[in-house]
Amino acid sequence: MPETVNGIAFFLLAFATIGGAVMMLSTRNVVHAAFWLLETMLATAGLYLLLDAEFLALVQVLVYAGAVSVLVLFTIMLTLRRREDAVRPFEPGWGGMALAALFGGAMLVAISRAQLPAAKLPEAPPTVADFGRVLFTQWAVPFEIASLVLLVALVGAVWWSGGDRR
Amino acid sequence: MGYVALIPLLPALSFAVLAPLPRAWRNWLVPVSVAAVVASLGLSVAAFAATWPGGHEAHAQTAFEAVFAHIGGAELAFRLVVDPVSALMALVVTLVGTAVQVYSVGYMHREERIGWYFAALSLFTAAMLTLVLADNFLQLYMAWEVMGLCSYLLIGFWHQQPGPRAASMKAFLTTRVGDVGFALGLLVMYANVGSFDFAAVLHEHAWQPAAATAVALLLLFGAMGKSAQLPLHVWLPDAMAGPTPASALIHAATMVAAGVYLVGRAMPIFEASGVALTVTLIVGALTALVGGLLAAVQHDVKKVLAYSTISQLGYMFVALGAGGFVAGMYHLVTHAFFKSLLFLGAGVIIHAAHTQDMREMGGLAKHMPVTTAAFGAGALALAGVPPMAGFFSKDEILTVLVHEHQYAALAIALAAAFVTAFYVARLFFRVFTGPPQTEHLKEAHVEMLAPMVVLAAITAVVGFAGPALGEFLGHEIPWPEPGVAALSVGVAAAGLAAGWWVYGRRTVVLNTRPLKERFGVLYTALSLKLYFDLTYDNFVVKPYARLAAWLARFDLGVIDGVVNGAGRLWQALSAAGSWFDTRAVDGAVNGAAAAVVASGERVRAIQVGRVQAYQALMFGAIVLVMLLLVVKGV
Amino acid sequence: MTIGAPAGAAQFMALSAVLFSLGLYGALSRKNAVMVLMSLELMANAVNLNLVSLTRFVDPAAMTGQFFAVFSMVVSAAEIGLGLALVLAIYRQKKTVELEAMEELKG
Amino acid sequence: MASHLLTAIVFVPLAGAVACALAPSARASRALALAVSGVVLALAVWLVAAFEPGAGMQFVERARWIPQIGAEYHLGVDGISLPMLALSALLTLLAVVASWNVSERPKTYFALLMLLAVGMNGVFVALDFVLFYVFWELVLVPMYFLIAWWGGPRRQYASIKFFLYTLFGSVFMLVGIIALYLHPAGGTLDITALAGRGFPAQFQMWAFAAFFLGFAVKVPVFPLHTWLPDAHVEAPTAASVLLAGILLKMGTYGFIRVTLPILPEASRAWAPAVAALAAVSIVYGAALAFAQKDLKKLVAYSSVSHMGFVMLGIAAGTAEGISGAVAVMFSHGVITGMLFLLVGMVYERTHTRMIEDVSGLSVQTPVAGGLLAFASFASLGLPGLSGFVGEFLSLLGAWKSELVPAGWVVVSAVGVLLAAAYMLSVVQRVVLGEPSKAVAGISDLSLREVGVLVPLVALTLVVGVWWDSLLRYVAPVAAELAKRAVGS
Repeated sequence: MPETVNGIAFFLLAFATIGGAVMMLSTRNVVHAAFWLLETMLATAGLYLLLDAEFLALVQVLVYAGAVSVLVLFTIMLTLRRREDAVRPFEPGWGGMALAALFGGAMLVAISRAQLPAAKLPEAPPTVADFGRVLFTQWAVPFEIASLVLLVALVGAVWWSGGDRR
Repeated sequence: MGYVALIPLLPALSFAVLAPLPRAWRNWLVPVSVAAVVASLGLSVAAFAATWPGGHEAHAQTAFEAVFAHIGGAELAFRLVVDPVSALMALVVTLVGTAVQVYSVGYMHREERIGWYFAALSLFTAAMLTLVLADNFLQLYMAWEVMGLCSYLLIGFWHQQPGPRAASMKAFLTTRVGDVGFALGLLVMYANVGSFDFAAVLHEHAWQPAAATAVALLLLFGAMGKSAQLPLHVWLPDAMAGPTPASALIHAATMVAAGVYLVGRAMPIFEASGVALTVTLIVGALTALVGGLLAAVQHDVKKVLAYSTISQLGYMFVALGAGGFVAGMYHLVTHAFFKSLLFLGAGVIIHAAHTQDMREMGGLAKHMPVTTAAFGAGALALAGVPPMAGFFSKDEILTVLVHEHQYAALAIALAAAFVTAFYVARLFFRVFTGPPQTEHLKEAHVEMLAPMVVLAAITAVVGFAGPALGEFLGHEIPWPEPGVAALSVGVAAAGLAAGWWVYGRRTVVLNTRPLKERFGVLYTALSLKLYFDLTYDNFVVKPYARLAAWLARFDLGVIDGVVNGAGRLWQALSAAGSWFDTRAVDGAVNGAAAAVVASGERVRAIQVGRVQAYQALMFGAIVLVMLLLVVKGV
Repeated sequence: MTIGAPAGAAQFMALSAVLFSLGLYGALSRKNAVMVLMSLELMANAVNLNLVSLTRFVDPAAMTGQFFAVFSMVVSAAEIGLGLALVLAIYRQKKTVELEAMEELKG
Repeated sequence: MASHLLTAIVFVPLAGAVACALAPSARASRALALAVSGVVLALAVWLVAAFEPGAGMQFVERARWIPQIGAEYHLGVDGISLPMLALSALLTLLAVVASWNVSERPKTYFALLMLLAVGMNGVFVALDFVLFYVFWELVLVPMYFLIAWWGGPRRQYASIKFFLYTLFGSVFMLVGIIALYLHPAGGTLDITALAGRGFPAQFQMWAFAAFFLGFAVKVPVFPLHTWLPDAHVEAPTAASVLLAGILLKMGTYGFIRVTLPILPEASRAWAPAVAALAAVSIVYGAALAFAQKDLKKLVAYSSVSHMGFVMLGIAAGTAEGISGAVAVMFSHGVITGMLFLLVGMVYERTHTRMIEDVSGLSVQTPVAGGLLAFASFASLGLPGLSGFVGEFLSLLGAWKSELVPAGWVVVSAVGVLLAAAYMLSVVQRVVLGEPSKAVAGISDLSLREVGVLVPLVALTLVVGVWWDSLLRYVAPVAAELAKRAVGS
């Protein structure tokens, strides 16, 4: 397998990712923001495909694009009393922007200096079948724990959002 | 000649007496101000008479000297010095000043604040006299600025109305733009010569062309502001919001001519430069023409006269730019007389017609014969018709241009002369002929008419004294020259005839629409004052206000933000070792302890209870560590 | 770096850093709790992208990063579920989702 | 007595502070403060009368103090500290009179004013670095409490900011002092003795940087100015007057007393940068003043602009420039004091400082309006009033100086125009026009208030007309400094 991936595809997907994030942060409508988040997530799924991680791309689409977006939209709708509440004044947040910019800048500097270890590239990328095999053998215990976490989270979420208790 | 010191001192004293008093006393003491200026006039006549015999050969005589500062090896002195030019100027200033003050007694007698008006007039007179009697540029500059103050006070005399208030500020600021140039000129002058004295700067110092050009252009810039030359002329028409007699004194006869006086005084520097003379010529020529054109489209009587003043001052600059010092000064003198006459006449007209708009006037001649005659004399002088004074002085300027072969300037000057005659005719015929539009027209009181009659007499006579005056000032060129005189009279007659053709033949109602339509674009541009005001407003004033507001936000947001950010960071650091007990030391008088208390209080503020604040703190710390790593190159 | 040149680990890391910073900015500056949670998702997403891309460019056969990403997604899914539930709960009590209203922890 | 005149001027207020604090009643405390500041002013007048114009220190007092480090009790005045000392004594008296009606904890208030006077007078006469530093820091404490206890709504924030900011600066100054003391060429804490010691150029650069931070915060120079508007706006009137009139001048006085003679080479090397900062301060302060809606804030930013002229003159290092700098220091103290007093008096009546709410003062209250207009014209540098003297001389000196690039002088000269813009906009909106709702019905200044302003008006006129009344003290020292230190 090659040491790099297709630059054009990367550029387009990266643009879509960052553009979606920027739009999400700059739009004044919360509902629009949720849809821009969805767009970012889908573009990220495309990046996973580019990185030969088909399974993850699938999971990304299912979990983020499907479940999380729907959840977010539901919450937005449940917490809006009027349609106009969805539109909020833009909050520039200069301090946050400065901090984030500093952080990002420092990261970029660090990345530009980083030395990666030499790559061990096999002939062909591993398939989804390989992925499944390893997940359920070597990573079986963590997988089970993760399931448990999800279950607890589910129960907790139901508990917290359960309306009639109080 | 010690009495010369009293010439500016008397008006200054009358200001010092009037200004601090309560209003009622001030109003009651108005005669003091008039008496002071009359006394100054008497002394000026004496000084002039004493200087006359020697003519321009006479040595400058120091009448008063007081060193007010010793600085860096130089002595800065306040001196009152009489030489032919300053004696003549003092005479003109006190003469016009007296006329205006006498006239004002009648014109302003209904004003509540008449005392303050006279106080400001007195201060102005004192400053102008100090200026013309100065023998160094610093004193000249200081008096110059004080005049600016008086101009500001008098333009804004009716400050309860927004118009005069805005006009006064505009006048002060616009002239101060020029004054910055003047001040810089003084700096360059001092750096080169080490003195401000006329003797040292003008005669003893050997000027390098570059330095001379710098100084001359900067002084010229100052003069352009004060004398309302293009492109700094915008304040003068607005300044007409002030009382009319004040306009006559300040914005027609004396203060605005101070720029001409300055350039005239600094002539040796201009001559050493050469370039500066050309620039003066160009500025003057453009101003003469543009001012005349603008005057021709105004409807407000005073604004016609204001633009006319701008144009005539341009004429004086043309003379100076061509090297005709005497011609310029002579035109200054005659202009002072006939223009103040015209302004005083305008005041009478406005009182009688209860409007400043020419379109609502007409037929004043029948009811106000004296005013008409006096105003007519002034108008003819302005148009340059012999034997009025204006003809002689304008003729000398044209002669200088011919003599120096400045034919382009000559052409522009003749064009300006034509336009001048045209708008003079327009003004005269609109106001004094045709059907009356106002009832109960009455001639003015004697205290207003007398000064006008005197000025009109001077205007009619002083032209014949021209050659003698020129000799007195030391003129360079013999004049009048018949050919030039014929040309000038011809142009003036043509202009007057054109004006009569359009405005004088009317029987019932005047219709100028065809004329306006024929000159559509030009007329629009002229009626918008050639876009000068719009340009300044949109490209200087408003951007500056926006910039200032933006800087204020920048100061609060960025510079102060950095400070406060540093403060918060410091608090975060001290929070790490939060060992203060904030309450234990509360109420301690000790300064350091109190600072700790207060900072403890402030430290508590970071426990805001908001998730994002904690998050910011966390990432702030991470960023710090990262920056440290990046800087250390890990 | 020119546009369209083949992309390697550094480019992906840079992309992920930018994405993370954007998410950080949103999380720090938005006053709406839902927006903050969405920004947190953005940050989690950036982390996942980093994991996947590094494993692809360093040791694709082991797929370690991909497994990590799976678990990370699980956790962030749980987190957003819980987070939104909390938002709903708070909304019910305070009738607002503004973070400014939530400062019981003020010292 | 004459030999201990300076000690008396510095420490009589200290006794006054104690007396004011222990006075049996508020009225007694007030009377004591008035008496003490009156005595100090009388002593200062005596000092001025006995002073012989010329270079060099006079009325020098020396005594052993801390022999372990060689610190001495060393006082003296020269032509530069004399006007500042006299101004300090005058403004203290006026501040006491202006705060006549303080009702909240008056005893503490007057005691703090007296304590402040100790520090201010001390800074201008101290010739020993330790003594100088002690007085310098002593000033901070009473000023902090004056702002924090008698200030406006945001007084906590403003007072802390003022305190920490200036403390931050003075720490660097302390570093500089210690560096001078420890350097082999130095070894003494005597300010006069350190002059002309010939420190190495590299060392001078660093020492200058340290002193610069310490002094520049106090001046303040852009971009270290942001404490000033906050402190001024929140401070009570008397504190504003002293803050603008005296405290700011401590910074520029430090430049003249310390960096010019002791670190001449660094002063020369840094001059272009200092001039640039000065020019930026002038224009920036003027633009910001123009944008303000709060009258007091406007005056505060105008101070930033005016102090820029002081820095310009100091950067020039010529006799004209230094004289101009001191003249601006003096006249700014007088004029800005007048402006702050007037703003305070107007505020007491209208309860607003917003420019848009106040108009037509000259109609309703001709005395207040007239004096405000007078002070405004003095502030914008009208010749014949004292504001012009310093600004003109600073520009003159800067243009003549080879150290200051001409461009910055031009920029500074434009600042004169901008000063006219913001001051006239005040006159136009506040003094002129029809009286606004807030102004209608207010009373004109009382005799006490006019009495406070009259000395300042008189000084403005006298110095503006007869420059030598101030310059005959300043010019010889300035010439000496320019010749010895900057070599022009």
